[in-house]
Amino acid sequence: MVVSLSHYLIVAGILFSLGIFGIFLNRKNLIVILMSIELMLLAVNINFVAFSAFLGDLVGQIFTMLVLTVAAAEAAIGLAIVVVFYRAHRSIAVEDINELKG
Amino acid sequence: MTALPNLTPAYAEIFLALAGMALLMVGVFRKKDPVRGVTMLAILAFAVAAVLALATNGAETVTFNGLFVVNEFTAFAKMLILLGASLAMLLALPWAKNEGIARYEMPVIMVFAVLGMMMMVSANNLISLYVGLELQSLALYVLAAFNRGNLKATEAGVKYFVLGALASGLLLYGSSLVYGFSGTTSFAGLADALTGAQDNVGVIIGVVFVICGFAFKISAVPFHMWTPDVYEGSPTPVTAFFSVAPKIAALSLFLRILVGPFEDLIVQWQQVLTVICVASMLWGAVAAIAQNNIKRLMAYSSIGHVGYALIGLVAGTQEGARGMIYYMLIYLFMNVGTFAVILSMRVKDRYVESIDDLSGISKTNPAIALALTVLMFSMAGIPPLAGFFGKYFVFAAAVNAGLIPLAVIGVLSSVVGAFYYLRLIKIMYFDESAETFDRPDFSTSLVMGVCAVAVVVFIFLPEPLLAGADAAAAALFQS
Amino acid sequence: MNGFVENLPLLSVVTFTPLLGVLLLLTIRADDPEIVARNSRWVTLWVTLGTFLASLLIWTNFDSSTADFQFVEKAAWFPQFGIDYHMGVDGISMLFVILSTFLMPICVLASWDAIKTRVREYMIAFLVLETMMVGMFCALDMVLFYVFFEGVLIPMFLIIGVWGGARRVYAAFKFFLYTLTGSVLLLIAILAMYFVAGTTDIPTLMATEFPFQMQFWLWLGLFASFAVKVPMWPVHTWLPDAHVEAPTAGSVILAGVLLKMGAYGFLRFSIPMLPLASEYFTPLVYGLSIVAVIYTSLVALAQEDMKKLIAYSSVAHMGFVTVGIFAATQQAVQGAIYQMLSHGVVSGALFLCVGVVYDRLHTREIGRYGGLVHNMPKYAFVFMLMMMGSVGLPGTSGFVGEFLILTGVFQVNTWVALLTATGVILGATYMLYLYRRVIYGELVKEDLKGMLDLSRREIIIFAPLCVVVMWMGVYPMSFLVVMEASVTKLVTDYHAALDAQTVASGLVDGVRMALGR
Amino acid sequence: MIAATLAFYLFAALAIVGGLNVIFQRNPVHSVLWLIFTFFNAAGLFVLLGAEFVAMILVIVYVGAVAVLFLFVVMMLDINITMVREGFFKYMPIGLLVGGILLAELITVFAGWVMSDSAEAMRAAPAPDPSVISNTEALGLILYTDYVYLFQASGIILLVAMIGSIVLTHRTRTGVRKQVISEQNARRPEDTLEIVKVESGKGLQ
Repeated sequence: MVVSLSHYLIVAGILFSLGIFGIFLNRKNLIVILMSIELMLLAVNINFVAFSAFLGDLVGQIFTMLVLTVAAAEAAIGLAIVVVFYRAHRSIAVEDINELKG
Repeated sequence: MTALPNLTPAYAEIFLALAGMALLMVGVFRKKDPVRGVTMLAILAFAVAAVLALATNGAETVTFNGLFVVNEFTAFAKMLILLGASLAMLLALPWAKNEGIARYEMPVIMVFAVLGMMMMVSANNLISLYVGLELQSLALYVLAAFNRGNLKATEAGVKYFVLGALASGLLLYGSSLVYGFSGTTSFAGLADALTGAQDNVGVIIGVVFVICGFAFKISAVPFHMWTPDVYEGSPTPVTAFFSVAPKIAALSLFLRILVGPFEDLIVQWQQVLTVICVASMLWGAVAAIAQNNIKRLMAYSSIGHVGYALIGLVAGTQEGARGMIYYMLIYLFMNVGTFAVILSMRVKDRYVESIDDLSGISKTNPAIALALTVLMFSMAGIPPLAGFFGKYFVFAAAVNAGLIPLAVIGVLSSVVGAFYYLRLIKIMYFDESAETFDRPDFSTSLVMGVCAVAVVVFIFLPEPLLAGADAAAAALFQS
Repeated sequence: MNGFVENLPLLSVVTFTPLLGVLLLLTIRADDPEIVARNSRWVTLWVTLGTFLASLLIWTNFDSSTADFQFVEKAAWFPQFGIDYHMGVDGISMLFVILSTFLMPICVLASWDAIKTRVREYMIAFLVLETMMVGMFCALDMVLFYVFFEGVLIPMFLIIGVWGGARRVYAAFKFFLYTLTGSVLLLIAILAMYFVAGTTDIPTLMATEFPFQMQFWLWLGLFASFAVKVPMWPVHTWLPDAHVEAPTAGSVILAGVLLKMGAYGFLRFSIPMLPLASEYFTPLVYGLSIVAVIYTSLVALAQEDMKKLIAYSSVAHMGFVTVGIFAATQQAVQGAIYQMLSHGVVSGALFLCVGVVYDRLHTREIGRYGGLVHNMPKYAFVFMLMMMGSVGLPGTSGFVGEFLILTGVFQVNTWVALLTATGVILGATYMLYLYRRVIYGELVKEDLKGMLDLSRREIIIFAPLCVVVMWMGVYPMSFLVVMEASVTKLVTDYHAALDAQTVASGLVDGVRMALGR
Repeated sequence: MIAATLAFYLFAALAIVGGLNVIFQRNPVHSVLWLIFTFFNAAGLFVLLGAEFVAMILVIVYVGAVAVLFLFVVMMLDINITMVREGFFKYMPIGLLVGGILLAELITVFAGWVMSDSAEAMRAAPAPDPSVISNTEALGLILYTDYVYLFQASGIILLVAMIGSIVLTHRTRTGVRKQVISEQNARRPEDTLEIVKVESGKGLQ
């Protein structure tokens, strides 16, 4: 029962799938979609750190730090866009997006 | 004490970063009409950056601990990006004034977006790739939602953001797998590590994720869902910007990583890309037929054009790369020109976007009609206009690489595509006129004229335009 | 003088003079649209006349004793892709250049009063069209050829769509998309040839021997494009629509020159470059052509629209041409070329004849006319001459072509010759039927009585056409001698290639037998 | 060793539970709280992997800033909670399909992965030996030297994020009274005061 790289990768895989799942599921709530994206990025970070530890190479952790930074910036922009959207629509449901038809 | 890295190759980027910050300050502290000043200065900054990027042109140079590379290919791609961005910015100026949302932040953010694209193009490591990509993406998210009071624009912003972030997530996840299973993120290292790695499932899955992420960014089918909405919803000059600069950046980078670090996995990625390429060409052609909004139409058109450009990439040869570079160059002019036409579609101080608004303008606005006709025939790939040669070069590469079925599908979908381009011409020339457009602004007309003329005279002097592209493709395959 | 002409890049001059005319037209500045229109007409007329005169220089300086390409110009264009700007004419293509430039001033004159709106744009479209046509016949590089070949679509689409009749939009789209679909397959074939030969230079490709398997596919690619353009049955359906809706001058060019582009393609590419596949597919071409000749002739008999009738007759006549080309004997090929030239003049003139009455009565319905001989004798004469040319009566241009084709084909395949010959009879039937109904009979209808005979402008239009039709009918040698050497080379090379193939396969068979398999 | 293994399973399980709750919670506020929970557990996993610094950053940056930002926006937007769950089950099949297929693929990959030769070589010789130098120090040594380009670039990204957020959300409200000190200081008696001599019996005109 030694914890190997695979274990970490599978945890990350599950979280990543949850993130994608969440994006498809929560069509009515933008905020949760943003959180799902955060989950995906977290999964990526777990991957990087696990590989980094496994390979004995710090590049993975550097990458993780950058992903964290960028994710923070992304969250800020994303929330700003949600706020703007909310002000214009008085709602944050993606399905309200029917001005534009896909 | 570590020595400073060699900054010379990155002068263009450094300059642009500083210029962006300086422009921000100019915008903040200049009281009188900062928008015009900042826009003009930004275009000037692009010009200076172009000169700096060209000055570093020459042999391949790597700096910043192998994170950053310049060669003739990156220089050429940067030229295209800067050119596209400058033209889009010229279009944005009158638009912002007419729409009453003239804000100096827009050119500033565009400068940073272009900086991100240039960093992408010059990335020599998965990390620098990601950082450049995110810099441009974040800036583009803001631009999409820039007209924040507008329902459509905010929706466009939301869609673009959510799907863009999803794409970044996929790309990043793929990068993590590639890193983990090959042990490096540097392109050079990857090229070594992946030699004979055809059975490394982890890396292959990673590459597939990376391809999906890129496919999102270049709006290739089946990752195109955001494109029509974002094109329609975003402010028109921003759409013009979206349709050229980020696409050129992403395609260039796509080309670089696939024929660079992932070269040895060509069998694997070629299959995935063939599917994407065929689907994009066909869907771009078929779905555009039913559109009535010209910006949506252009969205589908751009999906189709990405499909054609990808043919060059699927071929995976130097000839293919050259074809793709040509295609991007020609596409730049066709597309920006068309958006200039869209931006001159103003009736009584209001922008209109319906195709029917074009009816009969060959009588009322013959110059606009002529420009759009030339551009549309070119997009349809009818010789002797430039668009034909773009298609010819990628198809030639495909045939030479033995991908004849792909070329056949390509030409047939271009016939379907011709149908909707012709429809626009039909509406302009064969239908009765509805309304007269307002006189277009000077900069809009300028961009329109330059692009239309470029598309026509391409046939007479292809050499100067293509010499750079040749060197660029050669640089890509040097190593 | 001679030295000057020799140094002049004559083909480029002829090709691009019309484009200079376009620039001239663009500089016309006047507030009154009437003045713009008048100036445009005159400028275009002079430019086209000048081009025609320049093209006559090609003829006078042409050396008909050689089969080589003459007036050759070559310059690098896309050197990276082995594409050159390579121009030149031989005995096959030279006369088509003359035909194009000859018809052009006539078209301008024919549109003089008929076109009232957007005259300048109309003239620009025609000048661009002329550049494309002439360039196409001069091109000695596949890509250059393709550029001109496809480029024709743009002005023609606009001519039909903007200045056409009631169903012009449908006709324009059908014309464009049909031809484009065929052409893109030609493009693929060009690319495949480039792949093998590393160049798109036509003379080089003619010398290249492609393996049969490849010829097979290449031939089909070329065929897709040229068959639509000719047009051959069953892809001819765009033609009647395009003809009916196009303005008169558009129909003239369409019938006179554009249809020849497909047949020219067969002569220039299919036969010399892909001889084995050409031979393999000859029965197919025969079959389609015979169907075209007989079927469309019958369809023509049933037409009530004059333009449609002539359009169908064009399909039938082009059927003769394709049979002649693929019979590949000296007479048949010469006859095919001759028939094309003759058809170019005659069918153009016939469309002009329709245009004359259409301008007066604004209908093309045959039943609306009758007895025109009484008040329009000059018109009746011209119409009769052209009708006879179309039918192929001795003494007119049509006779020489049809006769040569039938003689040539007879040597190769009797049945094909016989079936094709029925087309001559059917052709005589529908043309005479048309002529009788329009020209003869009692002049009963009131509105016909007021119709005036040919005006001076119309006489100027028809005079050269009549002269040419008679000249070609009475003294064909002046044209045949020009193409003689080139056709001989074409036919000999073709048969040599086929023989070589037979010998090779015979050797293989012999070896097989020797090995006891 | 046993303790580490147990800790891994604990953190992993809780992270997944947190992740599930993020997407299934009805109330967005709860989702945010579960997200914070997930991040804490992920930080735990990082510590187990020997990446203390990244773990710390995750807690400080994420929980301290990003998650709180989420919470702030959720509260500010005043969302109708009953409505946001509608249609949740409509998308269940496609969501399950996409997520499920993805997960299955990933797990198959991770069950049978191989490393490239160079990666195996790296494993044999870890670049900075963790017994010699601490994780934080090692990161610091390369972040500002080898990777200074990325450091600067991420600075620009943050700048863009800042400009972007402000551009999008900042509104200058009209009718808001603000104190402008310079104007107050600039007031002179002669600008605002007028001495009027009022003659008696006439009043002010």
